[in-house]
Amino acid sequence: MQTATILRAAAAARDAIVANEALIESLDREIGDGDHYINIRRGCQTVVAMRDDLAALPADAALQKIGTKLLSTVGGASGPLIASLFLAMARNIKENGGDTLPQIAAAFTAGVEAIRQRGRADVGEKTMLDVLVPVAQTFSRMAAEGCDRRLLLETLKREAEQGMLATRDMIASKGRAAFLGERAIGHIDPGAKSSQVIIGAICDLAAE
Amino acid sequence: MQTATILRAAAAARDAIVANEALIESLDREIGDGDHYINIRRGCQTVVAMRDDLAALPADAALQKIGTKLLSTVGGASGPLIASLFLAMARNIKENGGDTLPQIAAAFTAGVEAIRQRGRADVGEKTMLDVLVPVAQTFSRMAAEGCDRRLLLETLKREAEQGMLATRDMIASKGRAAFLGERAIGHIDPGAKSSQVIIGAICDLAAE
Amino acid sequence: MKKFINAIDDLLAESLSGFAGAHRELVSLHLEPTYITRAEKARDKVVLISGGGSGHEPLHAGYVGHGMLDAACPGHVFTSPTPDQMLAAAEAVECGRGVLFIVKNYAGDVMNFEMAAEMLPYEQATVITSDDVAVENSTYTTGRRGVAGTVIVEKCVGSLAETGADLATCKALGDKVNSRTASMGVALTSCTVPAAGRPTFDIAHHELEMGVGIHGEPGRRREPMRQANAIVADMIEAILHDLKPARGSEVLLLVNGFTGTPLMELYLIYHEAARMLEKRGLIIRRSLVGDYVTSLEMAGASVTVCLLDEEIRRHWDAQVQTAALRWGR
Amino acid sequence: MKKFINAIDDLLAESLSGFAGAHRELVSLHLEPTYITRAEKARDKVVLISGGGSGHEPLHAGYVGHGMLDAACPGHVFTSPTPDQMLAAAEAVECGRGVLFIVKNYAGDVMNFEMAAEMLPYEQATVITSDDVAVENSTYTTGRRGVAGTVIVEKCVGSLAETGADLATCKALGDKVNSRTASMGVALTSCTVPAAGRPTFDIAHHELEMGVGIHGEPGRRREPMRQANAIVADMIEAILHDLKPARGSEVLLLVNGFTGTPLMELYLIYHEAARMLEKRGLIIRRSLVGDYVTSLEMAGASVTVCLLDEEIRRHWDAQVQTAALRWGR
Ligand SMILES: Nc1ncnc2c1ncn2[C@@H]1O[C@H](COP(=O)(O)OP(=O)(O)O)[C@@H](O)[C@H]1O
Ligand SMILES: Nc1ncnc2c1ncn2[C@@H]1O[C@H](COP(=O)(O)OP(=O)(O)O)[C@@H](O)[C@H]1O
Ligand SMILES: [Mg+2]
Ligand SMILES: [Mg+2]
Ligand SMILES: [Mg+2]
Ligand SMILES: [Mg+2]
Repeated sequence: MQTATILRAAAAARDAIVANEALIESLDREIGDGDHYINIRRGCQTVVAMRDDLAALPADAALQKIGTKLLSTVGGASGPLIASLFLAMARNIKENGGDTLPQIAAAFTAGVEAIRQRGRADVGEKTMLDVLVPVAQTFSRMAAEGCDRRLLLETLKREAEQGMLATRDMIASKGRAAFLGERAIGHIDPGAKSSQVIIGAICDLAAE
Repeated sequence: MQTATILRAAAAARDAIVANEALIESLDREIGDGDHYINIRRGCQTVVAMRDDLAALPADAALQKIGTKLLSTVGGASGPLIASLFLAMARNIKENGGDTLPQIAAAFTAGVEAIRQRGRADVGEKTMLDVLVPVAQTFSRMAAEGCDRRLLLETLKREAEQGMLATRDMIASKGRAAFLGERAIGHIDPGAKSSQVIIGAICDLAAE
Repeated sequence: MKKFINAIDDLLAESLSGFAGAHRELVSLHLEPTYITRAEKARDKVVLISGGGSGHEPLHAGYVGHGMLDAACPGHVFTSPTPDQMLAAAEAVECGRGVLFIVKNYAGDVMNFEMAAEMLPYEQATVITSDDVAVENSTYTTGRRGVAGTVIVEKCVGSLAETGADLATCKALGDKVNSRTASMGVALTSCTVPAAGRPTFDIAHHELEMGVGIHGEPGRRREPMRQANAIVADMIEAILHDLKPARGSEVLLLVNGFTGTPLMELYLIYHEAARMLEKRGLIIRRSLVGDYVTSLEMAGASVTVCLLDEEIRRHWDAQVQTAALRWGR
Repeated sequence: MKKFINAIDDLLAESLSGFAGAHRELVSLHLEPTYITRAEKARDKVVLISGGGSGHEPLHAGYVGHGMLDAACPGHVFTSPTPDQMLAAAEAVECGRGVLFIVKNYAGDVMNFEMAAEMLPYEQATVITSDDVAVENSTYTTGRRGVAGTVIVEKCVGSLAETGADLATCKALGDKVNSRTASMGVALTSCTVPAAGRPTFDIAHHELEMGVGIHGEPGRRREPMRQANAIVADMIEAILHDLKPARGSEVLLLVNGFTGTPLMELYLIYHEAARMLEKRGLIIRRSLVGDYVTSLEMAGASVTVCLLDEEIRRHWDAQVQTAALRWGR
């Protein structure tokens, strides 16, 4: 994985988040406290703004720098979670490399695992993990099978959407929505939505 | 003047004020603080509620009792002013009697004079005095001339209306509206309105 | 109208009894007529009694206690109290040195306290507060409205009275502080008098009322909503135009919330006001930020500047033990 | 959205600088990263550090000072602060006896303080406050929200820390106070996150949100607006159902305003709550009424009951010198 790719992905993610402002914001207003869009946008903008400091670095060092920076800029629940993802990916690539698709899938999986650890959460609790976990699993499997790139990207995109939609009917047991019990049902989780939007944007970018 | 008449007048005044709630209240909201209707209604209800304690008393004693009671129940700017009117009328009737029309007119004039003293105000300052002063003057003059009762009542009612309407185009130099300068223009003074309503109601009662 | 009340006629009594219960150690509530005194009656001092319509809490009851008021007379919402309350309060607290009434300059308050003063069997004087510069004196004869600056008057005179100063001296300090204090308020939303049941004024989402009174009375003008720094600049402008302080003057800066404006915004207003005062060469020696003279649920705030001198500053700093102001010792 | 702000991105910094300026004698503001410390660094004690999203002022910065917190870390509005703030604050105030974090129970606050704790080079412990009984534990796994009761925890542990108690003892008292404290809130209007620019929730004129969170999170249910005594009865019911106090228990009663509700109404709520608690045979030994843990401009209030014992009462009474709580000595 090239640092240039990471930077292009960050820009794509930022654009996609901004394009979905209204929806993401209203979701966190419905079952959260209304700041998720702002937090995620702040995160994306921060990364995009780091372009020059990162350009020259190898991918693992860039990811490390991004994770540390996100940890001190995003805040909220999503801050430490997303930061953990980047820091774990950096560590994994540093150790196992990040050039081949299976290596990248493994790094992403390690990042998602770090979110599970930090959030003490898992699939089915109405969080971003309902998007990230299935995507990571499918990514690893298909990368190992060495499948067609286009098919891979389409599948991941679909996985992300399904995971996001699945949160609608869940009762949350983690995050702010957990305080709502039954009342959270019928609302998509904002973190799941933002994760799906970003994954979708990156898949589109990679498909170009 | 009979105490029974005073009590009937109080009941008529109460009904007339309640019938004009919306208008009187909105006037004080526009150029005051919105409580004039409540204050005046509280005053009327207080007097009506005193019926049994007053019934047996002579007019001057009744007016004295009413004035004292109003002083401790109405509050605001209108409280001490209206109380002063009753207390001065009581004093005047005690000294000069209150049986003939000229005596009653003199007592009322003394009451209005007491309001002028207490409020350090006069005609043209956009207050209840723009209704009370001309009414008192006309009352005294016509009572002295010994004119026709119907004509007297009609004239006083008209005077009250003209005085009330005249306040619309005035800049206030007394009371809360005085703080508005130019902005008070175009609004009728709430105290002038409530005074006119009460005088109108009493004239109608007396005309029956 | 959306309020935590039971029956409108019980609002005042229930609220006062809650106040008295929550501050047992500081105050006692008396009913029929209604007034609040210190839990412990002071001795051998001029007693300070204030009062006014309710709806401005913590004014005045919240300032009853050592170092400030001896008694407060609350009227109905936005309606001045009546002479019988003031007479009963005076009788309860007077202790041989006379009574000082502190009265905000509104016709109703002035006349009711005036009638009480006429009936009072004690030596008596009155300080009338009139710090609201929204009202330009010239246009009429009754002077300006008394607003947030009243708290500074009550605090300083309260401190002086504790030292045993006589009535004339207390009255003189009150007049001095009032003459050195200027306030300007702005409203973003209206207030609703419970008994009226609807907003006192309508104000559009993009408008503000510059110079609003603490009863929701109209101010200098209705304006388009702007950034905080532009709004505060106009307030400071009006205040300094009135006070005309010399460069290097020491001031007390009070940013007062009317209720609906969050503390976070009040501190932002303080930040802007302080910046502007310092740019004019003034030295901010004392500060107070919070809801001290409110207007029911109104969103908005006022800025008050008091020109300090050694005496005023000393009395401001002196110990005070009330429900709403507490420091020192 | 109608607020006293300039640029949304400057709101926090400008408001904090106003806060620091208005309370120079009590606190110092540090930027990049942002945190507030006492003006005078404490010595030889466990240091208390709290923090959370902004918009709840005076929480937490208003409680920095002698007898309470050593430092506070404010995040963006309703967004928990970040570990670098907590680390910098700890480094600035730590004095050899360790660091106690006091954290309201929200995923974001918990995770950010947790990461800071993992990186902290000092002995460290964390008290998590979770007094909001609107949230019934059973239905999920993360426990309840921390709301107004947090002030009682910070006050009592703050007092204990001044006595030189060690970290474990301070943490134990914090957990004890939290376990003996229960709160319930109700909203009459929504709040508006400045960066979002629109109300967090819609609520009709005839509705109230029973059990609302201090971020405007939905509560137990949307209900028709009712009289104060009926609303307060439900709040007290929920609180006592949770605390199950024995008759004759001594309690601290805190009636907390979210901002938009006038003090007059808060005292009326206190009056109702006190009546109901006394009817249940409880003894109200201590009281606090005012805006202590707010929710931007939201109109509404919460009732908090803390079961006192000799230790908690002593630490509640102990001297405190902060911007928002000040008594004793
Ligand atoms: N324990 C957790 N594990 C995984 N994800 C979580 C957890 N808690 C919250 N989240 C995610 O974070 C999102 C909320 O993020 P955000 O609004 O930025 O923070 P906050 O809830 O502190 O305001 C939720 O929608 C959810 O997807
Ligand atoms: N100095 C005065 N002299 C005569 N009338 C006055 C004076 N001040 C006020 N008023 C009258 O009182 C009315 C307002 O009464 P009210 O609303 O009950 O008291 P407040 O102004 O204290 O709220 C005004 O409309 C005016 O007519
Ligand atoms: Mg959120
Ligand atoms: Mg009025
Ligand atoms: Mg009034
Ligand atoms: Mg948040």
